[in-house]
Amino acid sequence: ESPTKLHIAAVLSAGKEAPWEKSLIDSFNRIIAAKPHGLEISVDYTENVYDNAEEVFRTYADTGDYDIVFGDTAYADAIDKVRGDFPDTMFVMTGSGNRGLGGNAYWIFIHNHEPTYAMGVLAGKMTKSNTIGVISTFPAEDTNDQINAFIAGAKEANPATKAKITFIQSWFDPQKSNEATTAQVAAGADQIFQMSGAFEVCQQKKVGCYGNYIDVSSAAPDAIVASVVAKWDPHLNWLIDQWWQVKTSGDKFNTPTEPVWFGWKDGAGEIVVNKALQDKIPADAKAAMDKAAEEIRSGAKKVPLDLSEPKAD
Amino acid sequence: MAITAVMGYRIERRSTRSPFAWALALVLAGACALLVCAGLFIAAGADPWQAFAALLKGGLGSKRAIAETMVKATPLILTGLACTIAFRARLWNIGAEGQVFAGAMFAYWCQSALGDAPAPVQIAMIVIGALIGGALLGGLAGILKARFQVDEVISTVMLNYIIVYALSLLLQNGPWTEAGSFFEQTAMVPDAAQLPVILAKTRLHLGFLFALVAAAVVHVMLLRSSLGYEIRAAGSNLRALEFQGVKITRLIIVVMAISGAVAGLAGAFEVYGVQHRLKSGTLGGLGYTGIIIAILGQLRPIGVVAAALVFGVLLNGATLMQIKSGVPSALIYAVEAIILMFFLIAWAASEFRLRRLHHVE
Amino acid sequence: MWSDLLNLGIIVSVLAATIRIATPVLFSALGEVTAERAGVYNMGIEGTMLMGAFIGWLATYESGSSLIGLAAALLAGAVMSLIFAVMVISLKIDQIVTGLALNLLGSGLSTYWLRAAFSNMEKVPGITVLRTWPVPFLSDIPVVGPVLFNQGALTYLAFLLVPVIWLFLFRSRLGLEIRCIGENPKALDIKGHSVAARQYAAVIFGGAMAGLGGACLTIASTAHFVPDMVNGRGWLALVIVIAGGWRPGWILAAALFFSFLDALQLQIQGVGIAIPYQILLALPYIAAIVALMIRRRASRAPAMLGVSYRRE
Amino acid sequence: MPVSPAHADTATPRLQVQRLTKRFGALVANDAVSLTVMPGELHCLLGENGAGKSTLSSCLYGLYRPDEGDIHVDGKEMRFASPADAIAAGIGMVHQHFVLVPTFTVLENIIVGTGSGWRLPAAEARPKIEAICRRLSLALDLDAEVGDLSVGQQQWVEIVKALYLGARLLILDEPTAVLTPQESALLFASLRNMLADGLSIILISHKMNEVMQADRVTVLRRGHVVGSVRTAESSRHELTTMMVGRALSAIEAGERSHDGTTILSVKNVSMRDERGVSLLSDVSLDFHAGEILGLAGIAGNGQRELFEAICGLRPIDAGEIMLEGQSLNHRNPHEIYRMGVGHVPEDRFKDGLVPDFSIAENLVLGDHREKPWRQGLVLATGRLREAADEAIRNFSIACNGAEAIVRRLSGGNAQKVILARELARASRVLLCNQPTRGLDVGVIEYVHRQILEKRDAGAAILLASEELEDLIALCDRIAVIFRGEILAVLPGRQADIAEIGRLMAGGTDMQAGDQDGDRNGARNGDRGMSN
Ligand SMILES: Nc1ncnc2c1ncn2[C@@H]1O[C@H](COP(=O)(O)OP(=O)(O)OP(=O)(O)O)[C@@H](O)[C@H]1O
Ligand SMILES: Nc1ncnc2c1ncn2[C@@H]1O[C@H](COP(=O)(O)OP(=O)(O)OP(=O)(O)O)[C@@H](O)[C@H]1O
Ligand SMILES: [Mg+2]
Ligand SMILES: [Mg+2]
Repeated sequence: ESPTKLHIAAVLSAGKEAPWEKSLIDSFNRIIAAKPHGLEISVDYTENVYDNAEEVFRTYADTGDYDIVFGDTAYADAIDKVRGDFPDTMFVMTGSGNRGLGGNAYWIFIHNHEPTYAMGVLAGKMTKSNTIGVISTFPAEDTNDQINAFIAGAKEANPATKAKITFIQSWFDPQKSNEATTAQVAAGADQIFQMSGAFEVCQQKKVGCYGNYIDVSSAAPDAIVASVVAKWDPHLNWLIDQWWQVKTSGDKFNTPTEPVWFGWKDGAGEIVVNKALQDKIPADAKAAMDKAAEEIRSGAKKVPLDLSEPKAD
Repeated sequence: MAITAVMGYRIERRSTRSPFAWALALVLAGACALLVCAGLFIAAGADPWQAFAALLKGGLGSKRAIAETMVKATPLILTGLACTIAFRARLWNIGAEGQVFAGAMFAYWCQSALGDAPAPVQIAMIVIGALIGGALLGGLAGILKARFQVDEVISTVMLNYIIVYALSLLLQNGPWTEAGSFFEQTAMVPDAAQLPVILAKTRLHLGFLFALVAAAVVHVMLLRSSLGYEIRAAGSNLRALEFQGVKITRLIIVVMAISGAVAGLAGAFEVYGVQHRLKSGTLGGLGYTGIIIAILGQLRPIGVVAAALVFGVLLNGATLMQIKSGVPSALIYAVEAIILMFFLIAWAASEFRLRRLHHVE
Repeated sequence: MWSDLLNLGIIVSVLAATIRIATPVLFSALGEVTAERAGVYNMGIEGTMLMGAFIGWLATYESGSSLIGLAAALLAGAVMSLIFAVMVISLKIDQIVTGLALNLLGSGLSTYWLRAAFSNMEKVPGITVLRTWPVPFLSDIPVVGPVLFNQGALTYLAFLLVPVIWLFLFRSRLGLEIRCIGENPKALDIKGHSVAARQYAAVIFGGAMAGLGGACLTIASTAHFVPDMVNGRGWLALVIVIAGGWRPGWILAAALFFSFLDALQLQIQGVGIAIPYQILLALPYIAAIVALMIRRRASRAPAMLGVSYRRE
Repeated sequence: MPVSPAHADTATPRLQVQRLTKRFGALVANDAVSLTVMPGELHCLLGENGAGKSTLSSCLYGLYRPDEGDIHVDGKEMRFASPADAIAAGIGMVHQHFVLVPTFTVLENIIVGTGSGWRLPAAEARPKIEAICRRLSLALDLDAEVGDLSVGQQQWVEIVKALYLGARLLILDEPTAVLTPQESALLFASLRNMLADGLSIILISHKMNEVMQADRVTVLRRGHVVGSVRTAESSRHELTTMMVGRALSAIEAGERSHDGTTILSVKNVSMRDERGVSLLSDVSLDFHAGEILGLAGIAGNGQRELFEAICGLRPIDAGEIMLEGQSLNHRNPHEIYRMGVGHVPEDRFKDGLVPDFSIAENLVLGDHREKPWRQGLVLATGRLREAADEAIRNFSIACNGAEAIVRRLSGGNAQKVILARELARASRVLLCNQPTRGLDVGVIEYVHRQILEKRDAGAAILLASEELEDLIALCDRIAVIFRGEILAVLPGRQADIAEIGRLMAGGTDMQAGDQDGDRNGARNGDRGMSN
C-alpha cells in the first residue's frame, strides 16, 4: 500500500529569519499545500545546527518518526556517519562543501545564477557610472556562481561595466555590510548586489540595490530594484518523487553522487522587481532583462556555471 | 561595604569558608539557576518539565547519549585544564579559544606532511603538532606580557580573532583548501590519522582518554612538581618568587605556552576525533567555555573533568531538547552563563554568615 | 588601483565612515573608562553591548519609537552592569571572571530571546533606522562638512561626550572621588564616603553607555538584530581604553585610529584592490596589539584597577 | 617632658569610651576597653602587636562597629555608622599605613571627599589649608604630587588632612614609624602646639621615648586594658612590664667574635634607575665574619637598592660585589643565596612570603627545585613537613601546624617564618632590612637574639633599621646612608644618636618643611598605597 503521510525533519544552519532559510520554508509551505502524490506532509524545523549536525541527524533519524531528514547546507560529513545506520531514511544535503555519497544521501544544489544573470543585465543597463558592486559574506561555490553571473550579465548589457566586490567575512555584521556599501558607493558603484542583507545605506543613498534569496523590496522600498528569489520547489518535488518511488517500489535508495540542481526553466528561481520602483526602471533596461530571461528559460542562452572566486575589476 | 543589621541579625564575612555553608549555597544556587531556566522555557512557550526531561534524556538517556556527552566533554576538559593552568598563576588566558585553532592547524600541518605513515605515527604527530601549535600562540601572548607588558586578557582576545582570519586565509582558495572546492574546509583526513573510536557504535574516541590523562598529569604537575609550585606561588605573590631569583618573564611565557599547548590538544582532537577535517567555524566557543569550566571546576583538574561532563550533558541534551520541545538551543549558552553566575554568587556568599547581634538596639 | 584611494570623494567617504564606525566603540569606551577610573574592570562590555543592541531594537520595534528604543538600550546596559556590580562590588567576585560570564549571558540571552520571540513569525520584523542629521550650514563646508557634520544624532552625542567625560573626571568633585577610588579607595572610605556607591554609579553609567553603543548598531544602523552582531567591538572598546591611557581625549584618538583601519580596509576592497582581505580584516587586531606594546599598560592604569575593595 | 593640660580632670572629657568590645569571629580584639581622653591631652595607647590598638582606633573612627560598649564625645553619646559620623563628631585619624593617592596633588588628597555640588572645592580649601600649615609652621607645596614627596612630608599631609576635616580629637597610629629622629622631634613640637590649642591626641607608638612624652598611657594586652597611668607617675620599665606581662631583659650584644676576615665586599658600586637618577653612588663597604654592620638612613635613601644589589635582584651600573673572592656581578639571586647568603627583605608580605602557601611551602621558597626538597620531578612533601615542624618548634611560631596558611599568621609570626628560612641559608652572610619594623618588643627581642646567634656563628651581617637605639646596641659598626651615598661608617657601641641623625639628614639639620630632604621619597610612594 502507498504511504499517505510524509514527515520531514528540516535541519537549518541558521535561524528561521535568515533569508536563505526563509526561502526554503516558503518552498516547503507551497509543497505542503500542493500535496504531491496526495501526501499529507509535515515539516519540523530545528535551527542553528552547525557543529552538532551529526547528532541532530542521528537524533532525528533515531526517533523513527521522520521519512526525510533534510539539511540545508554542507552536512555531508554528518550524513555520511549516520546514513548507514538508517538505510530506510532519506537524507538530504544542500549546496557547496558537500561530497557525493550516493545511496540514501541525496545532494541538491541551489544554483540561482540564471536569474542572477538576468538581474545583472538589468544592473548593467541601469548603471550610470558604469560601476556595479557586490557585497557578500564569504566566498563559496553557492555565492560565487551568483556573483560571477551577476557581473557577466551586467557586462553583457554594458561592456564598459566595472565590478567591485567586498566580502565582509562575517555572517552577522550589518553595520559592516552597510559600511561596505558606503565604501563601494564612494568608489563609484551605483548598482549593488547586496548579498549580506543590509539595505539601510541603499535606502538612504538611493543607490540601486539588488537582493538575494527572498524579495527584499520592503527593506528599502526606494532603493531595491529587484531581488532574485531562491525557489526550492523543483528540488523538493524531485526529492519527494524519489522517495515515493522507493517507498512504492520497495527499492533501496540509490541516488547519484553528483548534485542535482534545477534551472530557471524548471522553476528554481525567480526575479521579483520592486513594485514601488517599477515605473522608474527605463523601458529598455526592463526589456533587456526580460529578453535575457526569456532566452535563458527557453534554453536559447546558456549561463555558464562559474564557481571560481570572483575577481573585482 | 556597609554592614547592615536587620532584625537583630547581621551579615558578616567569616574568616574561613565553612564546607557546610558552601554546600548549602551551592544547592541554593543550583535551585535558582533551575528556576531562572524554567522561566526562560516558559517564556519560549515550552513546558519546562518536558524540556528538562528532554535535556536529561538527550544527555544521559542511552549508552550513545552518554558516549556523546563524553565526546562533547573531551575538548572542554582540555580547554578547562588550559585555563586552570594559566589562572592558577593569575594569568588570564582568554586565548584558549584561539589556541584551540592553533593546535588544530599545526597538527594538521604536521600530519598532512607525513603522507602514508602508520596510524600510531600519525596520531603521535597530531598530538605533538597540537601541543606545539597551541604552545606557540599561548607563548606569544606570554612573550607579549612578559617582555612588553601587554595585558594578556586583551592580547589573547585579539589573537583569537587573528588566528581565525589566518585559518580562513589558508582555507579560502588557499593551500589547504580541498581540491575542487571553494568551501572553507580541508579535505577529509586519512583514516589512519583519525583517532580510533574506543566504544563501538558511538563517536567516543581516544581523545577522551587522552583528556583524562591530561587531567591527571596537570593535577600532579600543579600540586607536586616544582613548576606547579612556581605556578601557584606566582598566583599568590609573584614578587616573592622574583625575590628568590625565579625568572618571572620565563615563567610567564612557559605557563602561557603550556596552557596553550593543552588547549591546542582540544582543537586537534576535535578535528581528528570528531570532524575529521579542518574547517573554519566548527571549533568556535570551545575556549570560551573552557574558562567557565575552569572556574566551575574551582581551578582543580578533577573539578574541571566534572564540570566538563556536566556541560557535555547540557550541550548534548540541548539537541534533543530543541527537537522535542522546540526550545531554541541558543538557550544553552544563556543557561551556561546563568549556572556560572549563580555558582560564583554561591562561592562568594558562602564566605558570609548571618550572626545574631549581641547588642540589639 | 591604489591611487583610487587618493580620490577626494573616497577620502571623504573613508573619513566619514571612520567617524560612524567609531561611534559605538566610543560610547562603550567612554563608559568603560569611567568604571575603570573607579577601579572596576568591566570586561563584560561585549555582552552588554549585545543586550543593548537587542533590547534597543526590540523596544524600537514594539513601540515604533527610536527614542524609546534608545532609553530601553540604556536601561538594558544599566541592568546588565547592575548584575555585574552586585557581583564584583558587593560580593567581591573576581572582575575578570564575572565580566566573561556577562559576555556569555548577553550573547546567549539575546540570541535565545530573538529566537523565542520570533520563532512563529513569518519574518523577523525590521525597524526604521535613525536618519542622519546634517548640521545646517556646517554640513555644506566641503570635505569637513560631509565628514563631520553629516552624521547621525548618536554620533554627535558620542563625540560630545568626550569633553563631558573629561570635565566630569578631571574638573568635578565627584570625578575626583571616582579617580581617588581607582587609585586608593581607602582614602575616600576614611572620609566617610561610600566607595561602593560611587563604584556602582560608575559601573552602571559605563554599562548604560555600552548599551547605547550597542544600540547604535541596530537603531542607528540596521533594521534587524542578528545574533552576535557586536562582533568584537566590546573587546575593542577595552583596548581603546588602555591605548588611550584612561584619558578621554586619547581614547577618542584611539577609537578614531581603529575605526580608520576598519573603514580603510572596506574601502580598499571597495575600490577593488586585491589583497587577501583576511589580512586587512586582521589589521585592527594586530594594530591593537602593537598599540599596547608601545603604550605600556602599567604606566597609567588606575592603581587599584580590578582589585575589589575590602575595608579590612 | 610631659605637658600637663591645665584644665585636666575638671572639664568634660573629649572622649569617653566605656566597656567597648569588638570581636572578629571568635577572637576578641577589644575586650571591654574603657578609656578617657581630656581636651588638650596627649594620650598614648601602648601594647604589643595584635593587642587591639588599631582595632580600637578603627572603632573610634567609625570604620568598625563595636559589638558592645558606649562612646561619648564631649559628653554626648555617639554611634558611628561610618567615618562620616566620626568626622562630624570631630574625630580625625592618621592611619598606621598611609592612605594617600600618590598621583594626586597634596591639595587633591586633602579635598577629595569634601565639599558639595559639582565643582571641585579647591578654591575655598586653599586658604584654609594654608592657615593650618601656618599654625603648624609647615611649608607644604599644595600643588606637588604626593608620590614625589618624602615619607615625612607625606605624614604631614596625613595630619593636615585630618585637621582640615575639623578634628578636635586626633588619633595617630604609629606616626613616627617612618620618620627620622629629627622629623619625629619636629612632629612632637607641632603636636604640643596643637595640644595647647585644646586638641586632644591619642598616640599609638611602640617607641618608648615617645610614649614617655604623653600625659597618660593606657596599656592594652590581648584586648584588655591592663592599666591607665600618668607617665609622670610611671617609668619605662613599668610600662613595658605592663605591656608584655613580664620583665624584659635588656639585650646584651656581648663581645663580637670578629676575626677580621672579610667575607663580602662591596666596591664602588653605583646604580641608576630607568630615568637615570642615581640610586647608589660609589658605595664601598666591607663585611667581616662575626660582625654586625648597621645601616642607618631615612627610608628611601638607597637601603633597599643596596640590599637588592648584593642579592643580584637589581643590576648595578658600576663597581663590583665580591663574596669570598668570587664576583657576584651577573649572578642571579638564586645562585647568590646558594652561596650562603640569607636575605630578610624589608616588606615581609610583599617580598618575602607567598601568603597562600603553607608554612612548609614558604620555608623552601626559592630552593624548591633543589635537593633535598625535590624528589625526581615532584616535591618531597614529607621532608618539607618535617623541616617545617622543626622550624615551628625552634622559632616558636604560633600556628596550627606545618600546613597553616601564612596569610593567617600575625606579622611577627610571619617574620619568624622568613627568619627560619633565611637563617638556614645564611651560612656566610645575613642581610636584614628592617627585620623588626612594626613588631612588638617581645618579638623584637627574639629577632635580635637570633641575629646575634648568627653573628656568633661567624656570619657577616648587614642590619638596616630605623631604630637607632637598636643599631647602637647591636652593631659593631654603623654606616649612614644618604641619597645613595655612604656618608660615614661609625664605630657601633660609642655612636652618638644625634650624630647619626644629623648624618641621616645629609649632615645638616632638617627643617620640617624641607622639600627635598628626601629626593628618593618618590619610590616610597608604594607605601602610601597599602590598604
Ligand atoms: N579585620 C580583622 N579580622 C579579624 N581579626 C582582626 C582583624 N583586624 C584585627 N584583627 C585581630 O585583632 C587583634 C588586634 O589587632 P590590631 O590591629 O588592633 O592590633 P594592634 O594593637 O594595632 O597591633 P600593631 O601593633 O601590630 O598595629 C589582632 O590579634 C588581630 O588578630
Ligand atoms: N582580614 C583578616 N581576616 C582574618 N584574620 C585576620 C585578618 N586580618 C588579620 N587577621 C588576623 O590578625 C592576626 C594578626 O594580624 P596583624 O597583621 O595585625 O598582626 P600583628 O598585630 O602585626 O601581629 P604580630 O604581633 O605578630 O606582629 C593574624 O593572626 C590574622 O589571623
Ligand atoms: Mg600589626
Ligand atoms: Mg595597629
